[in-house]
Amino acid sequence: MPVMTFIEAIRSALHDAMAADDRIMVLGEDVAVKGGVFLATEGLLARFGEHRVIDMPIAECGIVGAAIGASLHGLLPVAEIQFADYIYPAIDQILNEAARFRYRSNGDWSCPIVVRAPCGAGIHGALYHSQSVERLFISTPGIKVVMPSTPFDAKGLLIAAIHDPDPVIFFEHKQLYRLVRGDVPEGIYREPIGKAAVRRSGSDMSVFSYGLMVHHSLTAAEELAAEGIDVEVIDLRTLAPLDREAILSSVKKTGRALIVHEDVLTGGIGGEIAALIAEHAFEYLDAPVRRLASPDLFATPFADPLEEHFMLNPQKIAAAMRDLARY
Amino acid sequence: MPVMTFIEAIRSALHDAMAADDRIMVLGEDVAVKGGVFLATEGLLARFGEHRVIDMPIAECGIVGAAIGASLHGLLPVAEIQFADYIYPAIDQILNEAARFRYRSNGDWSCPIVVRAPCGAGIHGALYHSQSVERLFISTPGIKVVMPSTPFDAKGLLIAAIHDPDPVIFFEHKQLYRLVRGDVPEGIYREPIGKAAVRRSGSDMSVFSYGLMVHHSLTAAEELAAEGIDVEVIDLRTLAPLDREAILSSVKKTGRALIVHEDVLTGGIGGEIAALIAEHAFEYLDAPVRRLASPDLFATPFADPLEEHFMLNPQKIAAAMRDLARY
Amino acid sequence: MEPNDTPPHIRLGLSRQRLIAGLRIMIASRETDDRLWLLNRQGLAHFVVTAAGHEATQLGCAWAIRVGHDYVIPYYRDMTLVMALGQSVLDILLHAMARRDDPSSGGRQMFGHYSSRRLRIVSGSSSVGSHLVHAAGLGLAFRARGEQGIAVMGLFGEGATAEGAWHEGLTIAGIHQLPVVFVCENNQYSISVPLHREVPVPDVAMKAAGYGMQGVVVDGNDVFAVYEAAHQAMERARNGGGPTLLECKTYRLRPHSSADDDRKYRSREEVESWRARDPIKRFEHYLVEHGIITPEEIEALRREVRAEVDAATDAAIAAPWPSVESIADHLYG
Amino acid sequence: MEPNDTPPHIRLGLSRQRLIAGLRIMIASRETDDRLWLLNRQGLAHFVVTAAGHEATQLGCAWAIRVGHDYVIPYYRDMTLVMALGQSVLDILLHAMARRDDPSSGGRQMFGHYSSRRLRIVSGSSSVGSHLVHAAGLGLAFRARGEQGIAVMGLFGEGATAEGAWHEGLTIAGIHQLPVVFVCENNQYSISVPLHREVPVPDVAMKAAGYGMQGVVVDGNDVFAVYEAAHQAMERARNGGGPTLLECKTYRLRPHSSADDDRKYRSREEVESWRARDPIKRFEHYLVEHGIITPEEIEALRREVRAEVDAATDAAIAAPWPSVESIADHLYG
Ligand SMILES: Cc1ncc(C[n+]2csc(CCOP(=O)(O)OP(=O)(O)O)c2C)c(N)n1
Ligand SMILES: Cc1ncc(C[n+]2csc(CCOP(=O)(O)OP(=O)(O)O)c2C)c(N)n1
Ligand SMILES: [Mg+2]
Ligand SMILES: [Mg+2]
Repeated sequence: MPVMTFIEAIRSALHDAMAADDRIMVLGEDVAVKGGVFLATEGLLARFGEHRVIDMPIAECGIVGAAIGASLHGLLPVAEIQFADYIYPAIDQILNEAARFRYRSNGDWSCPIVVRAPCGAGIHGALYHSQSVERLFISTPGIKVVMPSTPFDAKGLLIAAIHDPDPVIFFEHKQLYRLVRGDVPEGIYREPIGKAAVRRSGSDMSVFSYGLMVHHSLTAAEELAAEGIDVEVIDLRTLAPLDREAILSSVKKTGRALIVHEDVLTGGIGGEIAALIAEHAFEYLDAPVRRLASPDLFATPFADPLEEHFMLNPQKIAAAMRDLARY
Repeated sequence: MPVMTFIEAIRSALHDAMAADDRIMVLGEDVAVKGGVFLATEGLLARFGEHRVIDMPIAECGIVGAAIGASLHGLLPVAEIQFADYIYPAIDQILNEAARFRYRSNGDWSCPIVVRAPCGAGIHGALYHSQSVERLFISTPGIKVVMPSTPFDAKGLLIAAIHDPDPVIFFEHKQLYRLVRGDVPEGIYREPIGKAAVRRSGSDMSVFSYGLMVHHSLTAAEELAAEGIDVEVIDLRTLAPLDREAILSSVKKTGRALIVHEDVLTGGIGGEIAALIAEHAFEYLDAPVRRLASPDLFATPFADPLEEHFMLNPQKIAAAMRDLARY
Repeated sequence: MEPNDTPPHIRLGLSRQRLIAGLRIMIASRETDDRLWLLNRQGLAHFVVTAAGHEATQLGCAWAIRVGHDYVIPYYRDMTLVMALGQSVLDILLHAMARRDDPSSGGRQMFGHYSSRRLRIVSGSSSVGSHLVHAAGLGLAFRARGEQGIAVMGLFGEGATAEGAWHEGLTIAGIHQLPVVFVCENNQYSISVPLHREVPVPDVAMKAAGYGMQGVVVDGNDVFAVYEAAHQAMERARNGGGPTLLECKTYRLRPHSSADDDRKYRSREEVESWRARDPIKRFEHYLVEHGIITPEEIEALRREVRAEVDAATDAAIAAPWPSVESIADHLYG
Repeated sequence: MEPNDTPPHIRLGLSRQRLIAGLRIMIASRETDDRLWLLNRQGLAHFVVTAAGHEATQLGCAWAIRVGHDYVIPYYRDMTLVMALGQSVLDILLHAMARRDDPSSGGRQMFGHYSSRRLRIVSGSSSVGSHLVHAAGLGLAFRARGEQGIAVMGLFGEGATAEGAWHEGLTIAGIHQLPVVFVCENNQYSISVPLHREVPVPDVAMKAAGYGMQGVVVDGNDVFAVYEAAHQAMERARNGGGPTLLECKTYRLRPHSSADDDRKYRSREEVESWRARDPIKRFEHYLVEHGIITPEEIEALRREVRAEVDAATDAAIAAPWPSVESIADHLYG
């Protein structure tokens, strides 16, 4: 099996999926001639032509709205928002339109679009090129939110998202693009949307995370293992709908839960997960449910020391794990 | 003290505040000549003129953005979004602009705007005239979110919001407009933003709610009182920043917490509150933290029986209270 | 162009049958509108948004559509249009009364949110202006599939043209010269806000210049003028000639909706002056004058339509509600 | 208008002192730009977005602004502009290196996000097009306060004109005839996307027709043409004559930013052909030709600027970072 970086896996998913199904089209800012600012869509224009790989004007509402329109005619559009920080102008189209087409037409119409958006900090992106915004998308029924952490999942989940009958928002942490490598099958395969994955099995506490933070949590878990604390690390992979089953069964086993995400603490998805646990696994809990998140800022400031201070890392996560284990 | 309906209190706040401070201006769709579709701004045009009371084109991003611009010159604009369902096109201006002006300029600029938005179901508004959307605004630092439940608070909090140095999103439940009446002082007074209010003191469980649901919770609490269960009802009033102190001290007293809101369950503000409690009052809890919310739909369908099924009411709340008391 | 003295219906090749069917739609629309206001006062329809006054604009547009082939993205005021495309009076009343068999939404959407996949009427939200981006996307889809000869018609009020989403839809359609006809039903008010406070130019069609498309203004109360312009624009779109912005100047004869009181912002004289230009009367007059129908036949038609509206009213009132068990159906596929 | 043979600087009343100060700004901007790319390669400035090629457009616009009186809402490419308004080379480098004393954001924003309340330069986000609504709001504020004689200048690339927010800003300004000059720095690409895929019309100024404002096109590499048009537009705005959309046609001489590789989308011939039209060379040539400065004096000026850039570089590198304790300051007032 070839070894790929995360971004190569995304590109591979798009190439393979588009080759296999000519209903798939890609549209976004700089996606065609340039191949995307992160080169996620490189090579697609040459291979699939300008009618299926479309450089769009700077109009996020238009990009997502056009994807919706194309999907109504049976296409499977993959829209790119250049940075998650610029998804706000498309929120009306995502939450008020795409999410509701099927419901509001009583099943007559549907919107099988994918919206890809690179997100996350740690690459000197400052206030407007490093936001985590997934919290804004997990609370509106009708859409699904996916955020892979490995190249294997990136490809398998992206292909699944493209063929999913519902709109899927697909967040890709920019720092993962070139950071992680892994085995990625050639050709088409799908990972299930809505299913979490156990990345490390453990008995002393459950850590729920996704995206870049899964890797930091695993590093921290190894550190804790050396101290005799056995941490289970769950990669949520899909943020909406959450895999409640996986969350609850893990915490029922370990009795302790730590949620780790880069998105803000207050109002972040950690609250929802903690609430689920507090309500449905109350009697199994040996300690309070803990959340570890970036400081309650909307994104990292630019200055290096501030960015470093802002970012979660294995050390901070290990400290939170230790703290919870000690409770 | 005059008795006013909720909508009269809002109108009174705008009249009195504008008369007292000529930096205040009102802008929105149909707010001037018509006086607002709910008549919240009635009489303002005649009294303060078309330069301070402005009928805007249908452009929510433009309305909030213009309010921001005006605030930069020292004005105190109050923008109206005709229905909360149409706030989405303004989200970029609210979350990505207004919330961040002060922070991104290191304190040099600021944005003291208010965005008023009627919200909530129960008036046959269906999918696009009855949404609760507060969940989308509580997670971005830099803005405040207020949602009063009484005429007294509506006026006092709106005046406070207008003079608050930060952007405030001010949600008004449409069903309250003509449903509740109460004493409302004439002239200027302010209720504190960021402070919850105990509407009914009790010892057996804490109910956290806001807006219309406070009234239903109080009705339910009376029902429970007759059954010998003493329920404390807390009106959150401000949803961001949350009054953590009030939440935690109440639940530490009662050992049981039920959160009631009309907004969706999954990803709603109830999750954040439950998480706070689960983390910081864990040892005081005698039962799981419970959330009661509308079904996970984005809004109520139009058909009467579906709307009725959708809405929370005192009976459903009482049932949830009983259930929690029995745990 | 043929000489001016050829009557427009002849010049435009509209058969007697089509004209009379059209008149029937107009009348049915107005009668249904009347009925809805009545049902509203009776508490049987919670919300009415009127089509009264817009009938000629909408019928003229409908005539230019190849039903089930072209896509139509209407807005809440397009009752006449969807009736002309195939929704029956009963369909409309089931929709207004939110019954299970409402073909547009199964009782989920407020009145005025027409939809039918079969008729290629695209489901919309209530958010004005948000649907034109879908029109552009359909155009891109045809191109991606190599399908020619299909056009999209997207309709909206002039107030909607201030929305950012509207601009983005036209921008994309203009850049890619997509087969979309953007129809503005300019009734000179967005609820209470008059034209000069909602649109920065006297003619909405002037906006076309910024989108690389043709702008056309027609008298929206003249069904022939509307049809001619809409037909040309749709044909141009189908033939690869790109998008058009078609402005139909008209007036709504009633308040914005059952929640509105228009006396606050429109003088009665203004309303009356437009009543005198009622597009249905005008069409009837034309048809009688050109010997296509007699006044008596019109009366008969009206009686027939009224009977249909009565029957549909009874049927809709008796029709079942959607079941509460279905409330979460179709959230996900 | 005066006869064509009057040299523009005389016709426009630009003093020798002002011209030379302007040239110094242009040179300082380009030298700072050069230095930033170097610092970027050295890992000392994480991000550069270039102003190279836009200097004449920005200087011409700056000349038309009454500093500290008019409001300016720039975008990330406006380094020359803010330098002409009063930000020093050191200010720029402190900003680029995210130091505590960065006057624009205290090290919080990425390079290119200029701000100064004192200079009435409004803080912006990176979201293109989102700032023009603020310009309209300022105009409404002046009116509400009864203040006359202040204008707002909002600047943006042509790519930004596709955004809905841009449309809404111009719509509001047009409806209320607000004192705003909208300046488009049309460099023919939005990152890699060429004009015909980002804008549906050949001239951005053609969009003005839809907003009830004047559209003006100028050669953005001709500082006099830009100044004349910007000055007229600002004066018209200050005098209650309403908004203008001013398009300055230019070209960026470097990749979009330090994260971009422009070889993928622009031929070297195209870039070279524009290098030959470098606005700084052109301005120097004009000044020499008109006896305002000698080539030797220009060389001296350049040396002086280089020394200033060297000193500022050292000072910025040595300058303190913001403290981590300050990370949450100014979230709330
Ligand atoms: C995005 C959005 N904002 C506000 C509204 C509230 N609203 C409903 S209809 C309307 C006026 C629309 O005017 P116009 O587009 O001219 O259409 P008309 O009703 O006159 O046919 C408004 C403001 C809405 N439906 N959607
Ligand atoms: C809302 C938004 N979408 C996307 C981007 C990413 N982006 C940054 S610059 C740019 C191109 C802007 O082009 P133009 O407006 O022509 O200005 P130029 O850079 O050419 O001066 C894009 C797409 C952004 N900053 N903001
Ligand atoms: Mg209208
Ligand atoms: Mg450009």
